Amino acid sequence: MFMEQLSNGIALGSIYALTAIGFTMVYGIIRLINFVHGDIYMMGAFFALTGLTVLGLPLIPSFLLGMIGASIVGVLLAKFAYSPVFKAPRINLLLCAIGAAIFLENFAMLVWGPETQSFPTLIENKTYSIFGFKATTLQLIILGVSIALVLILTYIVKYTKLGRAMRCTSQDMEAAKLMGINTNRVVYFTFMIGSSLGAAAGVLVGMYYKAAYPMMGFTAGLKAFVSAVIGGIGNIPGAMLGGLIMGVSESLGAAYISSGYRDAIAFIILIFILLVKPSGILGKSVKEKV
Amino acid sequence: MANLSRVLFNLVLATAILFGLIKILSKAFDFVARYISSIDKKTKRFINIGIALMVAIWPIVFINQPYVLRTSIIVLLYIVLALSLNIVLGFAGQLSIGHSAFYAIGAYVTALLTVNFQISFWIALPTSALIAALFGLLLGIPTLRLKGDYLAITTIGFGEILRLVLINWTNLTRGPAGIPGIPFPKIFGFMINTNLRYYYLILVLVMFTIFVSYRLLNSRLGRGLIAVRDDEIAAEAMGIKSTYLKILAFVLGAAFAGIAGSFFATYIHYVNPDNFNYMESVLILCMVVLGGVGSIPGVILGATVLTIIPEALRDIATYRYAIYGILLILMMIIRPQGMLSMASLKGGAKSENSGNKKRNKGLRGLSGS
Amino acid sequence: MRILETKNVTKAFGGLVAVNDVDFHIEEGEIVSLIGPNGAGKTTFFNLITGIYEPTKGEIKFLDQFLKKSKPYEITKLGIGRTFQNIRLFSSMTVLENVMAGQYCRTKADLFSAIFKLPNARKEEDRVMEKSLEILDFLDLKKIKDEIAVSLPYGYQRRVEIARALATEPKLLLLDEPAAGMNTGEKKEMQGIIRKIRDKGFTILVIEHDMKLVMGISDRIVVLDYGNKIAEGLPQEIQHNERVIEAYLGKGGAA
Amino acid sequence: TSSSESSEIYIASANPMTGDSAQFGDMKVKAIELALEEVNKNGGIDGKQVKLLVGDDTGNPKEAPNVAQKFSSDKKVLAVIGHWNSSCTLAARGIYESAGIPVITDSVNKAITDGTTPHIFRISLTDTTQAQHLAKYAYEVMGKRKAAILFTANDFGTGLKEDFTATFTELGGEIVATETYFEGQSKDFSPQLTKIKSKNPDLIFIPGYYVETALIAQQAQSSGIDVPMLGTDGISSEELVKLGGDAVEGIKFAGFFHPEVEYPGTKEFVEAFRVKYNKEPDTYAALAYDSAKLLLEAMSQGGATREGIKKYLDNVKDFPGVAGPIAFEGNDVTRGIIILTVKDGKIVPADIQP
Amino acid sequence: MLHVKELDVYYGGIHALRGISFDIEEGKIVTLIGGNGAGKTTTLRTISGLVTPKEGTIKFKNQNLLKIPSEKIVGQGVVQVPEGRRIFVELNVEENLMMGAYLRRDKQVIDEDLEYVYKIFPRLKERRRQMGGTLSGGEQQMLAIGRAIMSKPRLLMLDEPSMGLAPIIVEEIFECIKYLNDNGLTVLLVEQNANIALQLADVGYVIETGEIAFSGEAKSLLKDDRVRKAYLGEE
Ligand SMILES: Nc1ncnc2c1ncn2[C@@H]1O[C@H](COP(=O)(O)OP(=O)(O)OP(=O)(O)O)[C@@H](O)[C@H]1O
Ligand SMILES: Nc1ncnc2c1ncn2[C@@H]1O[C@H](COP(=O)(O)OP(=O)(O)OP(=O)(O)O)[C@@H](O)[C@H]1O
Ligand SMILES: [Mg+2]
Ligand SMILES: [Mg+2]
Repeated sequence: MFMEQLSNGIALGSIYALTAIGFTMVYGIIRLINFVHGDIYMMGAFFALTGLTVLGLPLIPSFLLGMIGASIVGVLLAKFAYSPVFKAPRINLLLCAIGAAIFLENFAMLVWGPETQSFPTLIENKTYSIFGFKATTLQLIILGVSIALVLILTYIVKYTKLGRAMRCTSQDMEAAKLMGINTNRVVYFTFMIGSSLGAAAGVLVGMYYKAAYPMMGFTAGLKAFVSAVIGGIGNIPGAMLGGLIMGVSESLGAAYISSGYRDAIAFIILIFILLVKPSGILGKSVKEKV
Repeated sequence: MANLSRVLFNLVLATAILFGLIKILSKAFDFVARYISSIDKKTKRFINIGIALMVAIWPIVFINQPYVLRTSIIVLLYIVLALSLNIVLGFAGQLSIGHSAFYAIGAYVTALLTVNFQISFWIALPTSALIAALFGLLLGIPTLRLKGDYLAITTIGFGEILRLVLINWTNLTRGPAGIPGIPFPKIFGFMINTNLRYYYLILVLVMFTIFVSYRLLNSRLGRGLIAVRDDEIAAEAMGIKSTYLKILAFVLGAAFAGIAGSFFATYIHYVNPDNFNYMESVLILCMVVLGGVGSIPGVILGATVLTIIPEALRDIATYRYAIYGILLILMMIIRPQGMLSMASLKGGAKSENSGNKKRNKGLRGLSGS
Repeated sequence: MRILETKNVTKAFGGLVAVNDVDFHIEEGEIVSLIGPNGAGKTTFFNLITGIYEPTKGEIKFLDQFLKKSKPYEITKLGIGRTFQNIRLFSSMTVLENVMAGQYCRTKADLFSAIFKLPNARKEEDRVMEKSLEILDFLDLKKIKDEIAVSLPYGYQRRVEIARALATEPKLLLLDEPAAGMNTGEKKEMQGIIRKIRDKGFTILVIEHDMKLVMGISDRIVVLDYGNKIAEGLPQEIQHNERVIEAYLGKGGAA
Repeated sequence: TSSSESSEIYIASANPMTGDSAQFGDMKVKAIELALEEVNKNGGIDGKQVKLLVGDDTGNPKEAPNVAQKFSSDKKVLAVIGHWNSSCTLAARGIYESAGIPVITDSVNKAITDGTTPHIFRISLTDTTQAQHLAKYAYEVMGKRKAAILFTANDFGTGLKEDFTATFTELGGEIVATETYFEGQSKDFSPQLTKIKSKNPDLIFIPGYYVETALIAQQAQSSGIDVPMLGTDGISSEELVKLGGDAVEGIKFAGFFHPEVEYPGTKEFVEAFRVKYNKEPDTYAALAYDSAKLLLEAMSQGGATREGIKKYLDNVKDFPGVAGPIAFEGNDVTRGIIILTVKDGKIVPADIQP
Repeated sequence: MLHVKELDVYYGGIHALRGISFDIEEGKIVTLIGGNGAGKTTTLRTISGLVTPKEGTIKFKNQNLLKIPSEKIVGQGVVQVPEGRRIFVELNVEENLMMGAYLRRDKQVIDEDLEYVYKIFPRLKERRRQMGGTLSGGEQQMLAIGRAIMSKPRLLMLDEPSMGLAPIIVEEIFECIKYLNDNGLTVLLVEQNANIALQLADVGYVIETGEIAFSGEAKSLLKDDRVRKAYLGEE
């Protein structure tokens, strides 16, 4: 049973990772616990679903519709809800994010109805197994997409000019402007990428579970947050690592300890890791110079 | 999808109305703040007595409107809760999003003691506070060296773990079924069994919370706390033992949340893990921030407004929370400092702006507050 | 009496040795200036004394006590007060409150007596207020006592920092660039303030780049360069020390 | 104004309208509105139009008492249909009781009708009764001996789990595994299923709701579990098939209602519901519809007052509901269960009924 | 080159600038001197577009700077070394310097300029891989100045560049400013050390409580009694 549980855990972990990557990226740039991320993920799933069912589009265009739709929502939020509060204390930004999350959940409920909607089956889901590990086509796609995103995003943030502009904006927005950086554009761009990643995760997870519903982002967002923190919030490979740790520990915990305490196990691991390493596994602690 | 345009129309309309309303209210709050900071001690006392009198006769006026009474009681309950978080977030600057855990502990301790052991509420109440405080201590000691967002997620985690324990430890808590049948409190044979009596009970608890908050804030410990909140390094260099104060604030905050929980249990006569989920913590957090972090009158106002608004919106059931979300965002944009902020009460709008002078440094700002 | 003494104090950040084997002492009642090029390790030296950093090597002795692994708040309580190069006032407090917060470590009231205002707490509060006002008066800050401290002009903020440090009732006061960002007139005023504080019986160690001020107030000067102590002596000696001129003062700096 | 007061009658419905369980409240309100529409079209009750007030309790027992107080204090409101969650009904029932307002609920916790609140009527079966029916069916009709349970961790799921376990073991069966999950939050059941699989049960009992059940069925299928499943009325919905696809083929579950199990009015109700909402009514809809009809009848028979309605409900016998005749005994409805199953993507009554 | 006219700036209720006007001619060094809180920093921030004035105009080479956002102003070659240094604490020294050259594309010349900055501030070269946030106060100040030089400004505004710097470095910096000015750079210098500033500058303006109190040739201001008394600390 152990190998099987381990594959369960990795499959689940890659879903967490996928969601956490977009979350952690936005955090890395804006220093915002983006409580809305889970709901952007939900919006992505619904946009794609609308494309598939109402507009009758094929898979890829629907997928893109989901990502584009969610990016637009993300950028609108950045422009109208977040930018106006950048200058206020950070907690205000946090509250704006919470407000936006509540809003989006209920907005989706008003527009698409509160019930769970089924996702049509689009990809033939075969099961593969090697050395006792088992995985389905979709699981492999999710894992593959996560790894690819980690690599691409790390490259962008670390080695490109745009990435440097993003880091500057996060550290000191005014000084960034004085360097000639169009900080608004950087912020919007960040949200655009972050949201489309969130949406991609939402669509994939929607396809994986064959379901989409307005509250689907709530738990996903929280799990993304935990994964990101375990790995070191703001650190992109860390999000991947954190997601996998969460997935595996949940699966093994549910199997060998108790399914009722499954979510608690993830949090206990989180707290334990933070006590040993207060900034997460891959996070670096920046001490303030006095 | 078909109703998209109608939904959008309604929401845009709501946003526009709220925007105007908050703008006007914001002016009003400025005025009030300026007025409060300008009046002398004597007038202040006079006004305080006036407010106290009004609050005291309020339930008698509305004695025949149980819905008003009930809502007032809930408002008072949330004032205790919001003030308790204010000690942690407002005074010590520690971002805790798991505050409902302590609320839950208070409620469950009271439920268990009064239902299973028939212990009087008057013993259960302080016991609840004590046990909640103990948990605050247990959580605070290891976690308070974590900063900002890391502390936030840890407190969320603690809240969730506790909720799962309440759900899974069915032998003790009856799990998701909750504990029904919590009796009315009785003191010297006097039974608290009407809304009116409950009102005065919670009013006393509110008064006590306000009293402790004020005295704490204006003592050496309060100054130490605010110093730690503003700049921990400088505070330590001034001889202030920051960990001790942070834990103290955490423990006190937990104790008052426990008191609120205890009252909740006897008032609703039923506790259930769902009462104490993460959204509950978020709600309390919103009250503190909307009211004005650290400001006691502000937090009281925040708790009041955020309890009444969802009640007022109950009739538009499906739009209720969408509008609530918009309200939060608009408040943060139009009035980031909160309704009655600490700074505005100190010296009006002038210091408010210059107080931001240091904070405006990009997004990195202060970690906690 | 030697109020502070360090032996072989060293601090390395990774491979970078910011303070290297520094022996240093200060006598009671002295004003000593610590100067040196940028990045010489002066602020780091302050941070070592005040417990913000722990020395990689060496020992620090304050009033017959070795400060080993002492926390900043413990050291302040022992009697070392300081100001910061990048001003760190409590941003939500008024000037008076900042200074009152400085008195924290000299008061004792516990939670219970603070909340119920028991006689001891009440008396203590009165004393804190009295003492704070006295300090503000002394530094000529009384008229702005109710302003939010961080909204004040720079010069005042530096002075409030000094007031707050004095409120901790230090035996040794450390000032990190107290006159930075001031114009000539204000610098002169600051010189007066430092003297005045010394005359009250405080011992003062000051970091400063303004030579006029340094020469004007110091009983003794210690020079750091790349973490090493390269010179020590009376102002006139330092002013003409070749090494110091080369590393720090430059040809015009001596003036 | 007085004219509107005299020309309108109000009933209220308190349900989750936002949050995790909003779809259930939505379904109920739709059905109630249908019932009112029919009556109002025919001139209402005594010439008065009947209006519905909807209260959102978000499925949270903290909010339920506030909704209850609001409705109870509102003298216009004559009766309440609701609280969907047992925890909400439990938290609110005292308030309704002291206001003397009759309530028809479809929540299942047995404590709700413990005798202390005569104004609260239940139109669905208690968790205990349903669990007993199901356990018997599993043991006697299906012939199962080794059951695994995967239940949702709320009062509904826990209650059913416990009562099922009791009856099933009493009959001689064995519960080989008991696992849990959280409604609205859990999406991945593979650890639980893998564990259940290793215990080799011959039946998986899944007290919960349709979304999770559909996912469980799918994930069981893809992890190669081929064990019959038995569910509760909570999954009796078209959505189960939509979400679960071929994975839910053959699943058996309890229901109180099925369009093909016809009683007087069933056909018309289903038809009207389809036309109006383009949806299939589920059990909750049917029960809510019956509740509304019952109240409307009570108003015209017993008089449009709280007392009148209560009195009618106390004595009603064989009221013709679309989900079967209704009568209350100790405030609990007397009805049996239907066993339903999914066949060729359609929900149909099972071949053998209990 | 730069014309500032009748600037009025408010912070909330505080009237920080009260109708300030001055001009900077191409190739000149102009200095603003004044006491604490006089409004010098505010003036620079307004020119850079970080603060929006209530009234007034700012023209740079006949372009209205008030109409364009901060980052575009930098693109025009109007660059400042901000008060409080504002370096990027989580970027290393070299990355910080390269951020100065963010808008530039002439890679070759950028490398030359980098070498030039390292030549003036050898300390920065030693520390090129160190995080900005761990630098000493003076090192950060050097970095801030170096970063501004890297953006190849046409008008360089310096807000108290000498603050916290060792005397020898102060000399260096002013020599450097002189050197750049000789090569065609226009400079607006805000300095507390009025003595040095006036010696270096061509023109001086004295700001008091948000207004230009008086102005003139720098050399003549050095001899002005009001200046000597208030800003040079002479009795
Ligand atoms: N946390 C740290 N990590 C790495 N290097 C550091 C750290 N803190 C200081 N340094 C380095 O140590 C050296 C000494 O710094 P310090 O701040 O003590 O200088 P200083 O003498 O106060 O200079 P200044 O006069 O410019 O303020 C500097 O070169 C600095 O870059
Ligand atoms: N962000 C702000 N909010 C409110 N008031 C401000 C702000 N920035 C500056 N002020 C006020 O505006 C006035 C001018 O300040 P400014 O910083 O321009 O002065 P300065 O001449 O640069 O002084 P210094 O020599 O201290 O740097 C002062 O009264 C100051 O308190
Ligand atoms: Mg220094
Ligand atoms: Mg300035």
